[in-house]
Amino acid sequence: MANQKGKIDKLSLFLIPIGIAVNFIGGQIAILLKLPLYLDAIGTIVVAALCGYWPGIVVGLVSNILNAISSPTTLFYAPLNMAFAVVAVILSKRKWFKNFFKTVLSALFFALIGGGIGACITWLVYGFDFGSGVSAMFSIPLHQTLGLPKFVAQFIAETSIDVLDKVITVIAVFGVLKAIPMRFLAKLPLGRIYIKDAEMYEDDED
Amino acid sequence: MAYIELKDVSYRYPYTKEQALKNVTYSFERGKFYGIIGENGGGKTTLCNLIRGLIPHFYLGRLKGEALVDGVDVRDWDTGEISAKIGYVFQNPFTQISGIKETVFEEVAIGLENLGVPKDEMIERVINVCEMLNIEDLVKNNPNELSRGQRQRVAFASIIVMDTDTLVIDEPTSQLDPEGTESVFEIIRSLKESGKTIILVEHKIDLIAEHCEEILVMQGGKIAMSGPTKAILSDFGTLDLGTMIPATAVFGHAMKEAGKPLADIPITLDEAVELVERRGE
Amino acid sequence: MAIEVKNASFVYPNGFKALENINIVINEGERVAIVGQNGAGKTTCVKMMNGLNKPTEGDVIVDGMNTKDKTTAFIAKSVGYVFQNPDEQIFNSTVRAEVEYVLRYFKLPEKEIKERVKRAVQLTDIAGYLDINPLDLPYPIRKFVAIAAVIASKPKYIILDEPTAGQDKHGTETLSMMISELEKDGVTVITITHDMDFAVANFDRIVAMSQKKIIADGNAKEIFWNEDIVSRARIKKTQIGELAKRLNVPGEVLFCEELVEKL
Amino acid sequence: MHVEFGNSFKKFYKTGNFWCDLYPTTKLILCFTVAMSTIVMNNWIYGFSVCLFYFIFAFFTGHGKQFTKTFLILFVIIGLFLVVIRQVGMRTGNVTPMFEIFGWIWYRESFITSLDVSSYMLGFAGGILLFFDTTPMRDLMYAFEHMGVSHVTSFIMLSSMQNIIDLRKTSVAILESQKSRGIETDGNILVRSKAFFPTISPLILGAFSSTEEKSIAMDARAFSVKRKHTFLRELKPMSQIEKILCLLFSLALISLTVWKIAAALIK
Repeated sequence: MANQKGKIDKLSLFLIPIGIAVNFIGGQIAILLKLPLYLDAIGTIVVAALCGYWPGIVVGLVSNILNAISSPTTLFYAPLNMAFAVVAVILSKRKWFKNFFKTVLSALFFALIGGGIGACITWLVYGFDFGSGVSAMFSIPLHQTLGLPKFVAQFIAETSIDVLDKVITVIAVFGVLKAIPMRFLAKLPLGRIYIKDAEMYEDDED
Repeated sequence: MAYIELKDVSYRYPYTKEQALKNVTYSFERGKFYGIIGENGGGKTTLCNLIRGLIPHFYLGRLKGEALVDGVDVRDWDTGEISAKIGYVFQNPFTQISGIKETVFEEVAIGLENLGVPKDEMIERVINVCEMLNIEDLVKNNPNELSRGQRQRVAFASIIVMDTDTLVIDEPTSQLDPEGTESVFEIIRSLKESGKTIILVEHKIDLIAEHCEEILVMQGGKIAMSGPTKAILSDFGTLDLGTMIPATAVFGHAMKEAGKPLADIPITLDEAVELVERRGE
Repeated sequence: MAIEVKNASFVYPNGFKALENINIVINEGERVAIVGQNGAGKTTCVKMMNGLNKPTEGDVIVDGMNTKDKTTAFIAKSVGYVFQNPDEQIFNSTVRAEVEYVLRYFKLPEKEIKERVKRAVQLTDIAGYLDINPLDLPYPIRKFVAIAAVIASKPKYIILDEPTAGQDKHGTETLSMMISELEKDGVTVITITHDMDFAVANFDRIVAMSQKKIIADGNAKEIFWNEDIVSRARIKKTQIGELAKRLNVPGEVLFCEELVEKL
Repeated sequence: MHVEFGNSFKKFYKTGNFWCDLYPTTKLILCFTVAMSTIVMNNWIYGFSVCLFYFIFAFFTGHGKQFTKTFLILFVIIGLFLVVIRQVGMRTGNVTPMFEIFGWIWYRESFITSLDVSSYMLGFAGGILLFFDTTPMRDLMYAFEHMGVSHVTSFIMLSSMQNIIDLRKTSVAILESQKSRGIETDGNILVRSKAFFPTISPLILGAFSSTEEKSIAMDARAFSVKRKHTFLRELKPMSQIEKILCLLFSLALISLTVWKIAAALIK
């Protein structure tokens, strides 16, 4: 309706910078409330769920580029955010975000992807070994005490850290998608999914 | 000659039941100053959106009837190209700042950059507009750190610099303090002399009374009343349409009822002073 | 019972001094309008009354409790504050959910919630919008939704920040009615406003602020017919007041009926 | 004064620093090739030498303080941390003990590997950091637009950065607003987690709603008119010397890579 294939429609375009900023601010609010979480993917998921693949992917990618200005190694993790966007679009099209329990369940997907791709990237970037940062604190004991292979240890560590983070993330996404005003949804590519009784309005020609 | 012509226009926003405009017919003439007043939800902003070419392209929904801007149907106007014809300023002082420029001077020049105006001409035009709107002192400031009133003046400058022949101004002062409001009033005063077609939506009825030549009162998506400013604002019946009339007009009516009628119903302060003084003679 | 601000000053963490030695007592049942230029310190001052800003010097006592000893959320039960921008507060998907939100947060009984919401909705005249998404409503009505949410939490004092901004005739009338109804419910209303007609018509006590200080505190006539205060606080007389002044009508006229009578 | 300021745009924008006034693309290519070279080399002596060079060079560009601040943080979290972790991670190939800390033996092999890895991580990060410290985003976008990238891309990048600043302010206001409604933001983790939703939601909803107006406002300034744009603020175009420099650095990186791959294959 509002967009042609492969081209980002106007409103989605203006939503991209907001999505990017939300990715940053989510983490900052977490700090403000002293929550030990990242909460840095909310913008990506919401924009992807409403606007589709390209806008979501751009939000993910640019977020990482901007992050790289102060910490360049985050650049390597861009595929992660982009993958979140893709998954969010798929789930959104299947109406997962309209149901609270499915939404909470989706956190598991995001965490698995976060853990899987995250561990792969860490693996590659850090010369086939552990990375630095929080996940290393968990992955090394796993490797040492349980004797798990390094990659598996890294994967498990990254996934479990991610689960709680992503649960909070998707609940926030759910709340936002539920409260987006209709006049706004009407102009977004995937907005129709979230309009209550959309069909009711479609057929009555006046 | 009619510049903007609405013929039996009805419009409904997507996913709504009620029409936001109902059978509106009106002609806006070139070079006149129009005021649009009326209750909230009466269709004032929708009318602006229509004239601005945002309906139906941006808002989608269902448009019926004919709406011509400079002889071309709004459906056929390109949303980009129409911006060179009709300028638009609205209430929110924050969303009208682009957020991508670091000085007010550059901010004001955005429209000209987008239109491909040569640099020397661009600089000259921006300088002129800054002088006209008294924002010379702000040119080096970061537009993202200004007060609301200053932002609103920059928003005006950014549109006026494009030199469109029509300006649609939607509640420019509703989020400003008295000082900011006063500075916007001044801009509107100077615009009046520029000979442009101006369409102003405003709740501050004193401003309307002072500047507008013609008034449209919107109610329930219809033009409930229209005519010369004086006729509309001195009419007590206008109050029933969900809009204020100037305090001086209320005073004029009260005088009449108290058996001390003035020669006319005043709609501005100056007029009121004059009429009361004349009564004493 | 009262809000007492005693010798209070406030300096922002960045070192900016926003208030100097403020003294004011607002008693239960009063209606107070705070007027003055932007930057005079009005908002900083009311934020002190609900504990958002803890005075850097002096004390603020709300019904006997010092705001320094309590969290803002706790004081909010006594002093409700409706921010100027309703969008900084609204996030629920229907007006009803928005108004009920805090009541559910406090886990009040269902019956109580129903009653409170009913009253709040009635006072703000938003009964017709309960099942609509607040963000689908125009700005002035969203403002009423925000007000209703605070009224429903039943504070003893309600602070309104610029309630008339963008309101039409109906909206302004609703506000006037709401304020007098709240008075009947025993709620103290404090408002910050630039709208002098609104202040004169609805508030019997007007506090003028200028440059971080309270410069005058009295009834409308005392404030608006004191040229010194008017110019220092940079406020504008009402149109009728201005007319009376230009016509040299004696007796500090502010209202239409008075003026008609005197001519 | 405003006339003077306006006319200052008639000249190319300059900071007065030799490096900073190079064309953004030049800086990008130079920084990027040097940054990549540390990865290709994978050698701690080379990597750390480059890092040292970054430091000295950053002071030369007048951005030394800024660079040092961020780079030191990276140095701690990537450099030191990685070296320590590697001593735990590597189990095979360790033959030469170096020293012992409380019974924990550090081996020379794993120590060198860890130095190599952290040197290229830092070498890469430092190059990127140096580039962004000395090149404002708007300059980079200016160069991109001249290469034919849409002005929409510039808008997205620049507006995102401003949005981060603006939304941070808004989030503080929202937090205050919700506190004033009675929502607790202090207390145990559950209470604080609960406060997250009433804070983030109005933030996103408000920001989303504002895009509607933003797009209208930008449209009113001919944002979507399809014409060739002009630029008020202009940068000096790439000089011949800059072009040659870029070419040389790129060739050097390519030959280095080829040499490294060849060497690995021969082995």
